[in-house]
Amino acid sequence: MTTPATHEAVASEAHAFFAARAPRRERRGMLHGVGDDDVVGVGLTQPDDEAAEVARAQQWQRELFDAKLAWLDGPVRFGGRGLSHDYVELVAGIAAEYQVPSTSTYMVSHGIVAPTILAHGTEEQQRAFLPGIWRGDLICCQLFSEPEAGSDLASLRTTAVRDGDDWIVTGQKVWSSFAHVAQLGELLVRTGPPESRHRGLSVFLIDMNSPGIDVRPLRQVTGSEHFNEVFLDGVRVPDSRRLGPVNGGWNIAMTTVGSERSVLGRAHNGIMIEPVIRLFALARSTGAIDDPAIQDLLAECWAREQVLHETATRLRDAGGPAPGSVVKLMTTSDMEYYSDVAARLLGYRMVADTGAWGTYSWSQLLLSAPSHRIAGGSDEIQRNILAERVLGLPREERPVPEKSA
Amino acid sequence: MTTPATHEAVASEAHAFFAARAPRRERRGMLHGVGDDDVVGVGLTQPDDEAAEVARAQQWQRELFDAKLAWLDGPVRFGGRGLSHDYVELVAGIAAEYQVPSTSTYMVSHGIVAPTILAHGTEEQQRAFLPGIWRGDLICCQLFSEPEAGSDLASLRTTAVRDGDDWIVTGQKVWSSFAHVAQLGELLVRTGPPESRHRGLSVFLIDMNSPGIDVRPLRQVTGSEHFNEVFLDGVRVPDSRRLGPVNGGWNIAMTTVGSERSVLGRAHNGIMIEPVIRLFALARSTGAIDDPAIQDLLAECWAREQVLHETATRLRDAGGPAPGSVVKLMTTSDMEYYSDVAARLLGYRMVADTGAWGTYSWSQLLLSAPSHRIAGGSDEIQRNILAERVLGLPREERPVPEKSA
Amino acid sequence: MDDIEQLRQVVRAHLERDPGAALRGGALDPAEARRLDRDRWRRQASELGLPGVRIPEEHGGAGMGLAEEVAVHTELGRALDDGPFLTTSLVAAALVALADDEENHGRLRRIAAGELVAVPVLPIEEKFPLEYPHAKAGTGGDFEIQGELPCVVDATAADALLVLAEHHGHHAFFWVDASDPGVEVVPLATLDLTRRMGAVRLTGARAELLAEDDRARAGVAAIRQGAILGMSAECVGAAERALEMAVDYVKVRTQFGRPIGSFQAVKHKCADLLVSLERARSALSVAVRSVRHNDAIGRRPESLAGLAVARMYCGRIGAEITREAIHLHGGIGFTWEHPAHLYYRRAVSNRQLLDSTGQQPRLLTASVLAAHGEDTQLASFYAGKVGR
Amino acid sequence: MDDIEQLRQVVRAHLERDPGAALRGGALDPAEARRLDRDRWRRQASELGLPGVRIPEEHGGAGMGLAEEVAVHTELGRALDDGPFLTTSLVAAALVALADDEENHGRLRRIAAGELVAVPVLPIEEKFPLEYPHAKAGTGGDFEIQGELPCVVDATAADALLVLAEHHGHHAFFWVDASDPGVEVVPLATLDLTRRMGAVRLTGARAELLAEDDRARAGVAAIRQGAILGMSAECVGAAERALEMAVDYVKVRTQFGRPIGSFQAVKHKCADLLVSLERARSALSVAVRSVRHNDAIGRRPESLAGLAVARMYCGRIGAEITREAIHLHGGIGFTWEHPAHLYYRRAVSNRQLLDSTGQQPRLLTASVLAAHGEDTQLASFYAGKVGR
Repeated sequence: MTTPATHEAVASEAHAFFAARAPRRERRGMLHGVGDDDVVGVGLTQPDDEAAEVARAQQWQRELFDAKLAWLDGPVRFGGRGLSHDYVELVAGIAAEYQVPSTSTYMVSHGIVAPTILAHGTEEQQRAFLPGIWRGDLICCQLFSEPEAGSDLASLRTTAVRDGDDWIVTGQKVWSSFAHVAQLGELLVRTGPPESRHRGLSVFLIDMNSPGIDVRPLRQVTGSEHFNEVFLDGVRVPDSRRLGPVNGGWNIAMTTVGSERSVLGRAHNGIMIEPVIRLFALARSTGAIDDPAIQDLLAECWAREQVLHETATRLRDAGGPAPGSVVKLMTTSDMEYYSDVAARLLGYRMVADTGAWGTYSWSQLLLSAPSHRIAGGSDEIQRNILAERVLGLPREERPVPEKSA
Repeated sequence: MTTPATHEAVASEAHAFFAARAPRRERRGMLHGVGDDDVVGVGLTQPDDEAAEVARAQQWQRELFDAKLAWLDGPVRFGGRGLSHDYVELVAGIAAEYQVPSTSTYMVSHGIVAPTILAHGTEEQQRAFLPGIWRGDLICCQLFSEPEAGSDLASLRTTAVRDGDDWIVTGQKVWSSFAHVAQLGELLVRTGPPESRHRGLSVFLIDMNSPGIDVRPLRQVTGSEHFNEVFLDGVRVPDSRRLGPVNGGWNIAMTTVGSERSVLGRAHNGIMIEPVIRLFALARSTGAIDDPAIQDLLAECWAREQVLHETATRLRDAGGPAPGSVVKLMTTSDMEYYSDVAARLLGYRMVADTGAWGTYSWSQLLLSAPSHRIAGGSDEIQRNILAERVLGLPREERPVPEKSA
Repeated sequence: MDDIEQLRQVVRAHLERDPGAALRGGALDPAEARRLDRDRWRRQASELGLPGVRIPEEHGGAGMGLAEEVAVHTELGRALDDGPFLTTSLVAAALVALADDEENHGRLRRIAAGELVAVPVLPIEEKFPLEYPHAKAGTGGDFEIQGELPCVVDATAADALLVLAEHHGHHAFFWVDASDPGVEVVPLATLDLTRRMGAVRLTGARAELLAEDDRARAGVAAIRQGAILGMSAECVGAAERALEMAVDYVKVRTQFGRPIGSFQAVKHKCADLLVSLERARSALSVAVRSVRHNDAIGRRPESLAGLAVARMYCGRIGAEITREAIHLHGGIGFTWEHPAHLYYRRAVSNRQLLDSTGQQPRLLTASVLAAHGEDTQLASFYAGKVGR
Repeated sequence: MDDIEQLRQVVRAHLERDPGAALRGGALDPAEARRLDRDRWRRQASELGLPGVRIPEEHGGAGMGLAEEVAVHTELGRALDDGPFLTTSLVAAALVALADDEENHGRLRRIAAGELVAVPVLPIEEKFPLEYPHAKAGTGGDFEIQGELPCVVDATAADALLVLAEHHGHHAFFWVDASDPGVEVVPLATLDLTRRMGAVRLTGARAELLAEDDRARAGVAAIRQGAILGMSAECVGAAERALEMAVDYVKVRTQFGRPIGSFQAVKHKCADLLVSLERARSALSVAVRSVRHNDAIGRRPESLAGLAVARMYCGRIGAEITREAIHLHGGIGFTWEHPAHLYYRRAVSNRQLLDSTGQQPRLLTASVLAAHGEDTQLASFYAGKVGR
């Protein structure tokens, strides 16, 4: 456990682990027509095969955790390995070389909720949840947005009322990914008076199997049911599940939302599956690669991908304000750009599913791209954050006066 | 004077007039390397040859006026010809086929000030100024913006104070095109109390040779001196020069500003000189025309030009609100697009004046394009106008409360 | 209000009373939209005269002009109509150009009455990386056609197919009954959920020869030109309506204590979309004007730079506006239940078809060069394609 | 603060105390900027060690690394410096690569001391539609060079020229004294008013042969790579400063009773420019990293897709940000007196030179294909150019 790790040692350990469990992926290179032609990863699984996929992911996550390869930069006492962040990317890169099961089920759990608990939880809460989340036993979801509180999160109306050692939660949440398979929900609710805005919010880690919770899937424009509406009717939550102080939930929520944005900028985040190399392969398969105008577009795609990953790494290392907002704006712009290039390459091949490999499947990217410009804080909210927090421009005039920020 | 005009008759009359006075322009087609290589027309004449150019323009304008070809859609009693607007475009198109002198000196006079006088002047004022303006004797300028009142025109501070039958004007105006050669200025000043905003403004037609007026040229980024600062120090203006009611100047100013925008969308407005056909010719001369990526860019240029002119005509005929704002936003976007395409075609040829025909001259378009996004109401102001007046979206919250619009 | 605007209002009112699958309220069931509601189509014929807009009055139509037809397409785009007007009106236009005989007159009358749904089977682009079907003489003066078309609009709803096929090395038009045993149509999942498409397999389908050579070419021209104007107009209509919906929404949706439409970022986005919409409208009217001019002088429509402007702009801008309309609707914009995505799907699908091989911009450039008498390599390379 | 950031602060402080022609206040006189202020250049040498940043310490330099040099370029871009660092540092890099002899060591020492202004004379692109000068053997072991270069940066300020010329069908580097009667330099009006350029005509100029073949190639590589990184970094610096100025301005400029920087349209534009700036910074660091990696494995710099990313992005984004900075300054932004246009001019000029024939994107694509072992026609077509 405390033997000094080196990149070489961890790399060869990871290779050995993956090699024993999964066939090595053919180096795709510019192959077109081989394997699964899905371009978009997360949120496109259909209900039919979802249970099986979750089971596969849980099994796989457990093996990773037990081998100490799940949470490389996590504290050792919670089952992590205490290494620096570059080990995470090292192992993720190696995993991508093997045909391992997808762990995108844990995107919210590991990318968003776990970091929040690590930053704001008590030692007891951390011990109670972090190993389970990283071992894969607990799938998490985030319960923040409401129908009337989207960009304006501080106006949310779901309330938690104190009742002895418990809180009683009533209200409605929406756009909650994985809520239909989650065991643990990070819930942001109003514990102050109705007009208290961001000064009257608290965070709870609720058991998604509690009585009074009703999860209803929402069908997206892609046809998949990835988001959910979550109705909470008198749900009882012990005070021990409260994360941070009463009415001190806003800062915690901001940690969560910041992590949510940063996930987008990571390589291997599972949202898009090798989009750029696939575009090159597609252009080769249609012969469009010989068109200089197409070559120019592909170069732009390649450059965007490099620049996105460089920016994510650079801003994370620099530790400045709001790196997630920069990365999110780049990502949503990139997704739109890639889907436009795909459309240009495909022409008439995108309008109907003729069964041709890797053609109609790109329409999923095209259709899902707009949702990324809203989810996790709209493009407009990100620009406000950059203008106000990074550039120091004046805050928006608010008709509802606030006493402090 | 009252004989019924037909398009054919006017066209052949115009041809005869121009043919008698100027050589026919070689049909440029795709010629590169012939003639003047200036790409930008208005505002790029250098002080050295400006006096001569103004004299040429005045002489030419007089001939046009005397031949009743200057103001085709103007009232007959003021020297116009009483025809519909399409005759204006017909004759402008024919003029463009001959090597006639430029009349861009009158851009503000004919495009902006004359329409305002026609819309808001008394019969006496119209009779006093319109024939002179259209005959070319009176060059006009517009005196609206101030250093502290740009986008926010209603905050202007130059004042006119009543003194018997006169007004005494004091203050400073800026960004005034042609002020250094103008005889007549359309002046917007405050006649109400300092905080009266747009309800305390009046318009005067001032003699630019009045004592107390000091015109100082402002050098632009292109190096030309097209705009001016105009200092007014106790300038005496007779009340008979007032256009419209006291404190009723805002509506008049809006007419002026609307005309200003519409000028941009007209073919043959002299701001850019055949930019698209020149880009085609440039691409042919460098061989870039064989590059499909360049062909795609040129197609976009050609389409933009068609669409701009179609839009200007269509919206003018439809008579809806704020056509000038649509046209201005398109134009500034087109200018930027054309200058980007020129830069792409020229590469290293744009960085220094090596004397090669039609290369470095494009840098003038590149450098002047940003000014068009500010002058005549910034892009942002145009978008506000469209959002509020055409789409009916709520007005911007104003910290300075206003009682009425 | 001018005549065209009046016509648009009439069509709009009818479509609001009797909407297609997309706008009936509730979530769209793609399978339902894929079926043609023939009663509704007949109502559009009897109450509105829709299928016969441009069919001459002596053959049961309304005998209107190009501008009217474009106005109808625009309204159908606004309403995301799932009827077969796009395809059927193309067949009608082709039949008028192809053959002036009793048989065809009968077909035109049945089309105008909403009784016959006929669909053209040919690629929109002249240069297309697919083989045309082949025809050979069969028994009794008829022909037999062999071939596969992977994606034909409205094929699943067709009573008859107007097939462009190779015959003795030339293109010829054939009339094929969709119920012929040699015709197999497989419905496809489509990006545009309000536009049905099918793969058509012809295995010795019995066919009647309608026209060859020059006459066939005129029909091809009529169909291509009509398809371009029709899909461009649909994009304009869909974009227009999507922007209206978005503007209406941002006026009432409140966040931070005020309508989101009072935020300058939202206002300016809407203003930019309005400018884009005006561009698309102008592109469409440039195209209409160039077609009219062309009809007068008998030029081939492929040579029309004006058509290329519509193909480039209406599709692209339609997709831009409908996509941003989704964005302006926030979270509900990307739910299945909300129709925002249906507009986007229509606009993107049309964009893809309007420049299905990405060659339009360069063809436009070639045609500009040709019009200026520039015999560069490029102009001559495309000469056969763009004509003059 | 890390070492690089510390170096940047030191350079920035010096340039603020001792600014170039652009930022001394008042309107820029292009003629003044065209003259090199040699005293100032010597002060930059003696007080800051500028010209010798990467010259080894044993030859009088500071012996710093690539990252430090790029940091200096960034600061010089921020300050719109009109000194000859860009060109002189390239010659220094080339001399280190070209010949390890006493003569060159002396040149390096004089460069480091700010006594010798030497300028490279070669096109930035390998494929360039201009002829290289020709060299032939002259008297006494020297050579004579003949040729015309229409546009050479800093040529009007040069003491010496490092000329790449054809010699026996190969490329070779020659050292030419700028005062030689066979050297004629004509100053040019430039888009970038803080970057002097001249047309160079060599009519039998006496020249010393420095290196041929492989060695010359190493020098060419050092110069091209250095020029790309230098101009890219200048763009990042200029854009960074232009955005700062614009943001500062919109915080204080008041219209409609409030700072214009409180309007969401202005805020969001600034935010978008910040995102663009981060893209440009990342493109530069991708390029720096790829060069370092390359130095280790000895690949030719032309094969570096990372350099192409900087060439595409830093120039384009530099131009975008500096143009929008003009816009954000409103009316005063397009007056000659305000420096906003000088940043735009620098960024555009560099953009034009960084991809001077518009081929970078497709070369990047070719190099990606090559790196994936794709022997398509394209990859092999460019094979000679992009190497591996």
